[in-house]
Amino acid sequence: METFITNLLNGLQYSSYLVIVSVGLTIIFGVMKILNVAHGSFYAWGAYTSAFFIGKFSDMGWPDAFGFVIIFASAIAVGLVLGFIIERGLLRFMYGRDEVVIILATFGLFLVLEDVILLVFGVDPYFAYQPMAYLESVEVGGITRDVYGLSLILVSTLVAAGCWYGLNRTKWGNILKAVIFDREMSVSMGINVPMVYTVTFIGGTALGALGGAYIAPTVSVAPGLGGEVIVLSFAVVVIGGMGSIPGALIGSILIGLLRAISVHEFPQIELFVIFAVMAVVLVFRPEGLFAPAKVRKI
Amino acid sequence: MLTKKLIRGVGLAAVSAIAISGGAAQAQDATKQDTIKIAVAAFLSGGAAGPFGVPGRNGAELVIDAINAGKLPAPYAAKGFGGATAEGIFFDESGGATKQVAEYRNLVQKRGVNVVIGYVGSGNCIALSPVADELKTLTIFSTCGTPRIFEESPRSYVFRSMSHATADNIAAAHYVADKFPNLKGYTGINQNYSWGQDSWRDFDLTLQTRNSSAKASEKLQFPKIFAGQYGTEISALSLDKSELVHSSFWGGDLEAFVIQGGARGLFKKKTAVLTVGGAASYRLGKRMPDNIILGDRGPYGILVRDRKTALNTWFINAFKDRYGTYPSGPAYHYAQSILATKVAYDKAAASAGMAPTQEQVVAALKGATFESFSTTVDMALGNGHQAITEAAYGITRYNNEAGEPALTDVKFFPAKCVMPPDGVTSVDWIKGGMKGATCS
Amino acid sequence: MTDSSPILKVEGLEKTFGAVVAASNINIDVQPGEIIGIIGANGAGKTTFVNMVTGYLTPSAGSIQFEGREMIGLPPRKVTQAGISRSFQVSQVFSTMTVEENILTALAIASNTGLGALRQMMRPELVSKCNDVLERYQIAQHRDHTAGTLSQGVRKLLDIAMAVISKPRILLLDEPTSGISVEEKFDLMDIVMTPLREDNVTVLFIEHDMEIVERYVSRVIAFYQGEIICDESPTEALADPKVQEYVIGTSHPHAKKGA
Amino acid sequence: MFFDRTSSIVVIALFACAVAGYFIPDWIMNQLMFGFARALAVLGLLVLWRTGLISFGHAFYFGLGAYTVALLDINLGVSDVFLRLVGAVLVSGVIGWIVGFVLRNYRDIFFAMLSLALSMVLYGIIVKTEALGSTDGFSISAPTFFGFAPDGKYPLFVFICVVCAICAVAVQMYLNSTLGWMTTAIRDNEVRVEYLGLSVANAVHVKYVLSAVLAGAAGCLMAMALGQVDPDSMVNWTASGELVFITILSGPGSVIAPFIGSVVFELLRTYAFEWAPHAWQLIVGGTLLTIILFLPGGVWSVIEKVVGKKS
Repeated sequence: METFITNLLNGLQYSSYLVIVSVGLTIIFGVMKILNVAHGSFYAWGAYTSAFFIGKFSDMGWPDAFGFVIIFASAIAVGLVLGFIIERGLLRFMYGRDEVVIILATFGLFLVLEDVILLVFGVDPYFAYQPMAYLESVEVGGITRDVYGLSLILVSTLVAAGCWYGLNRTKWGNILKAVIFDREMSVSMGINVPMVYTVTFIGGTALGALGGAYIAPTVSVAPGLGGEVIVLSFAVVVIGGMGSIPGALIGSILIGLLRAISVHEFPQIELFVIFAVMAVVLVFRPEGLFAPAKVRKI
Repeated sequence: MLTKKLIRGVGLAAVSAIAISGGAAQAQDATKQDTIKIAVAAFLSGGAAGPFGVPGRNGAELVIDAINAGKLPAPYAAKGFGGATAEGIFFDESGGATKQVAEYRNLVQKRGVNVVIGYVGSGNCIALSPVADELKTLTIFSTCGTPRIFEESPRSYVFRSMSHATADNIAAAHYVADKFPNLKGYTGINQNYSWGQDSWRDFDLTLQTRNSSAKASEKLQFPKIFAGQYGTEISALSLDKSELVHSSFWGGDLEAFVIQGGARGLFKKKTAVLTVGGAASYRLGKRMPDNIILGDRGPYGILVRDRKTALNTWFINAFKDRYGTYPSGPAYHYAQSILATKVAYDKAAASAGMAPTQEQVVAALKGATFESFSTTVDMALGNGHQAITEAAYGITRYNNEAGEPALTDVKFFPAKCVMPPDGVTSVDWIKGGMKGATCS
Repeated sequence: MTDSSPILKVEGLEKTFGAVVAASNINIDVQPGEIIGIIGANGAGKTTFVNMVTGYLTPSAGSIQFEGREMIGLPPRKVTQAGISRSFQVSQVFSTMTVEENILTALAIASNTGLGALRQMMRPELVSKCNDVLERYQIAQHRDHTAGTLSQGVRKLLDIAMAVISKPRILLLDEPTSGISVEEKFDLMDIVMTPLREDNVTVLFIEHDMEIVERYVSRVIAFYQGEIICDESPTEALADPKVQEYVIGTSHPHAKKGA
Repeated sequence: MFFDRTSSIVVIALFACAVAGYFIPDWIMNQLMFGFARALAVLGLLVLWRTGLISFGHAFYFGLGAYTVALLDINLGVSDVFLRLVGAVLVSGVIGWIVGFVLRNYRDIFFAMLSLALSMVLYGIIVKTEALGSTDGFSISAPTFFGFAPDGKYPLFVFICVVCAICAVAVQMYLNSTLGWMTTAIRDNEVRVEYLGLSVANAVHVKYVLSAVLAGAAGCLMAMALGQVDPDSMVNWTASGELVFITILSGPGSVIAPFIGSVVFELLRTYAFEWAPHAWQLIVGGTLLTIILFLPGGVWSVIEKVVGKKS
């Protein structure tokens, strides 16, 4: 029972981190048809920005709880600045090119952003433990857990719910869905598609950055942070169905639980199991578990 | 028509490539004999850069400069390396073994480096050993710990100026066995490569010989190096019945593990043995929990902060003056490699009476014994290529008055207690009951 | 009607997409050498029928026998190899290649099987055959034009020329004259039909223009909501009240001329 | 003729390199050796790219080839270059053939992603298995030639040049064949190819196995040239990305392009690493972006232009 609860919580916690990152990735793909390798860099930028400012403000004597404000502010700032620059300055020249070529372009972008991080923040790792220390720990299922890690589950639930609400209950959501469903049709309907792209990319970037910003207090924020995340979130998005938000949710939970169980029971297969599932899903349901609606063109 | 043009183009390119390369080769020959180039490999990017790479690099830089200026205390006050001034080339050792092999070839063949020192990653050291021998270049590993390097095959140009991982883990097991005679179970979290695997094996085997009633857990964690997030592993460790957790984590991985484990109360529940914890204790300060059994890959860093020899005092003060922090383990490791280089060049130059050849330098270092900053280094193993030194462990207790990390119960283990005799592999030696070990 | 055994025998053919019935209870016997016009409003199931016969869609029920052999379940290439070929409503050409390369590609596929595929592509015998095809379809002057830049009419011709290269015994043409000006339509049909008649190829073509239908076919099959509502000679068919109401009444406006 | 101009240029140029290798400094020979070895994998990607397929997991075969060499060496003591090459080609070819049954039906992003997933499965297995060397990988003993163990790398360099020349000519012949020509046709219009009576799946399958074999051979040669295999630089997704990068850098124009592109990449990385150790990824990534934006034909298109202008 203890093991079950622990596995469940660990799995959910890991899933939550994946949810935040992959929802951003999947929205960008759904709307813009860009599978963005540089998403890993957004994650890293979010982590660095928040760790840097949490440290700075803490040194200035601000209370630890202020860290939470910084986390969200960093995510939004990274989204606005990086997202805007990259979409307007680079990606818009790529629209209409082969999907796979765009993946490559974002791979190039990933390499560039990795080093820009080094140039901006230096090689020394950052620690931003204050928000985690502020929330302390709690005993669940026989073991101590940090409340901060558990709060991640809450944040990701909010993110998922917010995305669902935004997509299904607002005017913006309808516009977005129209663009996802059929880009040409939505242009003829008078939707300002370039605008939708820019806003989507900023939003997706901010979500990627939020993942990093929220994880930052629990890790040593060091160069190379983004490389691992990117393939994991690719796996999530592919399993769930590229462009599908519920898919990203289910994909994250699946991978999170699988990983938690394998770490506990068969530590040897931990890394392999995630990609094996990804491959199996691609073989039997290439469009993913939750493929978004597609227009058939004969 | 296009064909002819193309053939001509390719031919032109080939000719010009040869011309350029010829020029480069000449430039290489022009390297003067009164300077030597020492390439220093250290992590300059990635999670290991802050805690390992940068202090290591600084330690090497400090000592190279001091030797060039003749500022080191006796017996190393003579200027230069056998009289030659050294130029340090500092480069990044991250990116995987394959990239490092390519980089090493470039350094030696293109940039004409005489000595390569450094390397923290065991994978890099394993990969580079045959290359160093192939290119006949003196290579002194500073920090990497896997015993395999000299145990798998004899090396000609490769040295290591500190004990390998066996010493750390035998000493850790002795320390644990002495402190916790009633230990019932122990588990471990180590990285999934030779360093982590060897460390666990040596610790486990030694503890079995010392205390056969203690049982190793069946669910050992070997997460991928540089994974960064250990939440799941930490709760797996917490749920394990064992009272003690062994870890050979280092660098950013260790710091992440300590922070995440601390938040999850791991160190209140279990006693941890961190074989490479010295650098982290400086960097984490108060966030390094008390009552952790801590090593620093031998008698270095925080473990020897109170040793008042002339060399050690000079090193600590000079390092603090220049870089503003205490020298941690890696700083000592790298400094020791530079010192080994000096010892070898001085000795070879004295007997050759002129600028020594690679072979003369290598012969001089073989089997040498010298006094390093914090301890005595004896190139006793691997046919004179592998150093043995004493080992040390202590228990963390933060010094609130001074506001700095400190250790209690520091215990030193003689070199011959923790390292096997020449010609015996670590595993065989431990399994055979560590015959001939002199521990007091 | 002749008494010889049918070259194509379609029985009880049915296709549903979820709840939508695209074709139901289709029964047709086609005799060798017949030229049949398929008419019907948009969405009546004409293209679905062609797609099923050529292996693009698998029917939900029924059978398609070509020269006595069951075709259902065969992929398009097997259907082509068996002797049924087709053209497309939206011309399927290699739009980045020149016209000549398009024909060469089709010739190469038709002439190579198995290890023959490893022979060199640009062989003299293929090039000379290619010249014949270009002449026959009167597209030689476009030889070096990229197919993507061709006018609608030339592209149609190229599409059909490629479809015929595999020497099919049945050819299905999906709206060969759509998007082509009235003046050009008859020229195009003449170019296409002459060699087919010479080789006694059975042809089924989908057409909206009733003038074309009247001029070229020997038999008309009309579709309405996935079913055959009429299968008669052209004059009878065009006079049929059901055809008048469900096909011609809803078809392209200019097509009414034929009625 | 089947053996056309491009083939003769390849043979002449690689022969010239093999001869020049004797005179040039070791480090340049090394760069050429690494470049040429990797170029074979890029050649494989070029074959796929001609059909519009880009594999984001070709390090799978590169790694299989490299690890075949390592395992043959460590477990069976095989050091002969020919046996190693045959082993690597067989392993990658057979696995490529099996995997091809699935992948031949995939296109675009799905093809890229499934390739990626497969390569990451292999990566996950290697990294977590001590018997496969985990993160460390293995060092590989020096290659021998029919029992001869020559000193230095020059014989291996000549061997690599010969293998590259054979492969490049073979690929050129393949591209000139009917089946190879279908590469372009399939990319252009699959429906048409299928309705002309050719199995698109079979044609793609052949292509896939060919590219797997080339990547396997590349991994084998690279492993011997470096004397080392490890999962992060040979199997991880970044290694696959690197291969695709070189493919884009080279351009799809000719079978010669991968050789030039790979050597350019090798030099670019070496100098970027030397001049800007903290920013070499930035230089490499920036180059990739520049090429995608301004030079879709890759380095080859520049060469074509320069050579073309002279006439």
